[in-house]
Amino acid sequence: MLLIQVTILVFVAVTGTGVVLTRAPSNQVVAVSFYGLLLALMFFIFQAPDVALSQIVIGAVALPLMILLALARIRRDHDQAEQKKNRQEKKAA
Amino acid sequence: MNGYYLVPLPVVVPLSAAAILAALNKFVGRRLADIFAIAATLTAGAVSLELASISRVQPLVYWFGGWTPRAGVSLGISFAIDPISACFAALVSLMVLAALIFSLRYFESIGTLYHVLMLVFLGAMCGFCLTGDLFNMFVFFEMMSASAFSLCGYKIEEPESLQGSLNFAITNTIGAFLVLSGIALLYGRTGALNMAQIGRALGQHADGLVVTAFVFIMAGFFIKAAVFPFHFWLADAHAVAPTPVCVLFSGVMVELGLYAVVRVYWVVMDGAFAPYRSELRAMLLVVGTITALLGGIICFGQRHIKRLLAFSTVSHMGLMVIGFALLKPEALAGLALYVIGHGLIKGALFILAGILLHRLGTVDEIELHGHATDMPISTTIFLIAGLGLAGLPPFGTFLGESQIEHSAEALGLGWISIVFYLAAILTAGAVFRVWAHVYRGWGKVGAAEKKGAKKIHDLRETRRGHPRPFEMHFAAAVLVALAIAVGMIPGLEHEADTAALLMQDRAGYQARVLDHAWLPVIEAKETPRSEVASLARSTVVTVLAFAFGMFAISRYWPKKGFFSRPFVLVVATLRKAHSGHVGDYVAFLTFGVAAFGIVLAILIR
Amino acid sequence: MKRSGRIAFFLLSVTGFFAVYLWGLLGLSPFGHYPGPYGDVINKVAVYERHATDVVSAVNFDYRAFDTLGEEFILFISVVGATLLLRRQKGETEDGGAEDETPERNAPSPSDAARAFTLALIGPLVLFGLYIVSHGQLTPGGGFQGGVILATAPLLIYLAGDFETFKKVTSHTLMEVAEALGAGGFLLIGFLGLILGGHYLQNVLPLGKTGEVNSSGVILAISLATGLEVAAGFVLLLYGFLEQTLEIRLKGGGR
Amino acid sequence: MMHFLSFFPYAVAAWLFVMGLYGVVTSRNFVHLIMCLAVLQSSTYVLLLSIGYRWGAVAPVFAGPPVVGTPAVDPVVQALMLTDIVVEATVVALLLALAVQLHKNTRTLNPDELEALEG
Repeated sequence: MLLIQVTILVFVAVTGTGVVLTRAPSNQVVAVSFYGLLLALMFFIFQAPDVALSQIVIGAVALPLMILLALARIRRDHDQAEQKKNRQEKKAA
Repeated sequence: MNGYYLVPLPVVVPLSAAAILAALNKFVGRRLADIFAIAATLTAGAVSLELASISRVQPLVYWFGGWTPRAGVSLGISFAIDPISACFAALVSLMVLAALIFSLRYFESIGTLYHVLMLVFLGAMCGFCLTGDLFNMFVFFEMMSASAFSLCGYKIEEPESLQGSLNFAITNTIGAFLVLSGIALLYGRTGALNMAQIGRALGQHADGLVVTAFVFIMAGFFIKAAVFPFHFWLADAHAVAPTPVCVLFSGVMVELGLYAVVRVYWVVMDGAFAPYRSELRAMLLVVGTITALLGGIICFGQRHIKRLLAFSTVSHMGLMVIGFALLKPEALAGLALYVIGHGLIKGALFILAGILLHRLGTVDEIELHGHATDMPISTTIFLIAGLGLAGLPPFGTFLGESQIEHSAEALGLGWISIVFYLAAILTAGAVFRVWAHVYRGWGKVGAAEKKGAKKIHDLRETRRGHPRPFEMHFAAAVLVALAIAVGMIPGLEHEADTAALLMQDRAGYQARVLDHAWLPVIEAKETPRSEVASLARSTVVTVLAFAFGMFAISRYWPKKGFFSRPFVLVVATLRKAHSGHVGDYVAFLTFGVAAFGIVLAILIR
Repeated sequence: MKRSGRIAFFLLSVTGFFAVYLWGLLGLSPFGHYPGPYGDVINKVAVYERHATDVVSAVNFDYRAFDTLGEEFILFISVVGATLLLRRQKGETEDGGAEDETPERNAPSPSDAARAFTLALIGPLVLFGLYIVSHGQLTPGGGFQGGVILATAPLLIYLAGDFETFKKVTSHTLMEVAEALGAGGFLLIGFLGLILGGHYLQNVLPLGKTGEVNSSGVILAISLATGLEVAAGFVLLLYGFLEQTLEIRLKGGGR
Repeated sequence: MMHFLSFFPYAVAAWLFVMGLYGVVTSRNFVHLIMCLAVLQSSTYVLLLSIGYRWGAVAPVFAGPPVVGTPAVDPVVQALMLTDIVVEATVVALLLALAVQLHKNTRTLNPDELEALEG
């Protein structure tokens, strides 16, 4: 039991650091969702099943989903701007 | 018990009204929503006033769900009503009322969502004032924040508005986590969340945990209170938020951050910190003085009127921190009066800035030069509000300021008066300058200046038309009138003294909350004060502030040359520090927490 | 500040911050030695007093129900705020994606088998969500967790590619009303306690038999109200973000 | 081992807070920054959870009236954490909404490239 607890804490610390250091949001969202799952696992191990259930539905599902949707919109705006720029450049040429 | 049933109402009535309006969002018209929201706000305010008058005689302790404590262990959540908390709830309701009246023509595109946000904001602030449970305080803090972020970012077409809201939201969210970490530390030590119980369990011992918990909670709430070095978000948020929201931010929300620190200190921490009061006082006085002077200097250097007013709020927050830092009942009484007086005046000033924006489409002082000379009502109210900001008797600000100064002199800290005067000259001077420039057209503005270093553009918040909006002027006039009235109520100072004594009575608070004790309120001693001296000094300071404002627009103001160099340099450096970059803000924030912690650690060891 | 300066300043500050934090943490009792008394008292009395076997739910929905009321209103107001912030900007139109020419983001049309499978999942998911909402007093879970599970059910319809049904099921007005009803229901339960019991949020319902679904008095009622609010709230939140990307699907899928 | 473990979980909490701050300060993208805030918040989960934990204790979910002698972990911190999780979800939602709109207007999410609010 002791070993599992230490292991999960180490994993949480390392993954948390990894989430911060993953600079590209599209990769980071995967890391965040994994991190959410790890936290949920930790809550289970530390005898908090209620919180673990919450964490699974929020941290591992709802949050990453919201972030993904926001990123999709942001990427779309970005692509549109690029296209506009390209078209203008073509016109200019 | 008298009035016991009323206690939850200032929170649940606005929340209920918000839920009803949200459910009927698509089905009710704008006017109906206005009336409904105003009625709910009036109810909350009236109940808060009633609670204040009841708790004058007997402070109320209310247990949600009927979970009274057992053997000194609290199981549920309590509201602890004393005159100061109830009065602040009433002030909150009044400011929300003013904002709602002002915004009768605002936000036409979003239907009742605006009212829902304002009502939840109101309920959250009332709950924040009244609660006696530390975690519950955090919950209301977050509720306040969530509605404030949304209101602040209302103008989604403006990049500045979104960036300002993001800065505001990020810094304040970190503040909330600091507070929560502090609460967790205290819980780990005492196994309690009720403030009275924590205070009792902590006892007389200040070790690393207590210091860190206090520093975290204080820093978290100081972020909300915009105290140096946590104040950066405030100007951004105020510059971009819609005017009625600014009225609430500057008028009450920021002050509530300080209120929370005061409450937590006197109920929870004072036992542990009692031997170190003078060290704590020294640290807080430094923080307050820096905030007051820094805010004042930058305030004077602004031409964007809303930003100018925002930095004036920073400066006045510094003065309020000084009021708290003295850690004396008399100063606390002065602080309470000052908060009320300042909130009313600042609210009125923001409303007047909103009227300018409504009519003329900008709040740039230079661009507006001489453009508002045909607005006699605004002109008058703006001038009176400026006088109030300077602390002229009989405004509430004067009353509070003179009490704080008295208390400082009694402690042998007479230099604090000078900080008050400097802050008043800088902030009120800036307001008088704006008044002379905008409403009177005095002074000359060069064409080069008019262009400005940077284009300040503001989206109009309202539709055009209604050149003389009656209800907007009405809201401002009522606030200013009340600010004067506060200073004229006979015996108010004595009431405030008694209330402050009650707020600082830790043992009494614990006994009332945890042991169902039925203790009478101890009246403060009537202290004869030399009013004449402070009257004279405040008048002189007001005159000086006015003169300074006029000097700034006169042709004698050194725009270039030897004398103005240092000042220009200082202002430029300070303004550069307010970069709008959230990374800077969070770096300063981290620095602030670390500095508080290390300084307290050194002072206490 | 320049970037390098900012980072240097921050690293210096954060070292102090870390030290202060660790100094504070050293004052805690060693890990695994919870000092009490709050949790111990609750653990001792909750089952007897509330007839709830999940003590966390008893704390959440009864002893500290007022916190949960606040929490629900944080969610409530954030949904309102997000709706406000995500409203269409001037000049943004329904076919904002008209200029979008990237073909790869046209929605892939799911195969019939995948659609059938996804839609078949909805029933069990809804049941599971309802179970979690209604058994909060007995087993881990409650209104919040169940509510979020319920909120994901309409998303499955969307994933199955049935956008019209999705729009019908998640009618904005309906969800707004449901959310407000959930939040209002919570408040109403509080008022009932005030009127019948004398304290806001006081339990006025029969406690029932420990271990049965219909037990624990007000806990179940609050859990249900919370479930409604959270489900509707999260649908609105997710829908708000979904709407930001929807035009692409609308156009690309031809639906 | 025991001695090490009696402090380790708390240190993890402090570490996550510091890492979250580091991410926020150095972030070049507001969406990245928002996820760093989530890490910062997870520090409070770890802290609360470790404070309420008790060696060998069971979860505060009983089959019936609790038998004397079987200690359970603290249910109160778990209730607080539930609130904390809701706060996280709502804060992230609001910040993301702001970020999406900011990107529509400015075509950037990098705080270094925004200069609108200087001074």
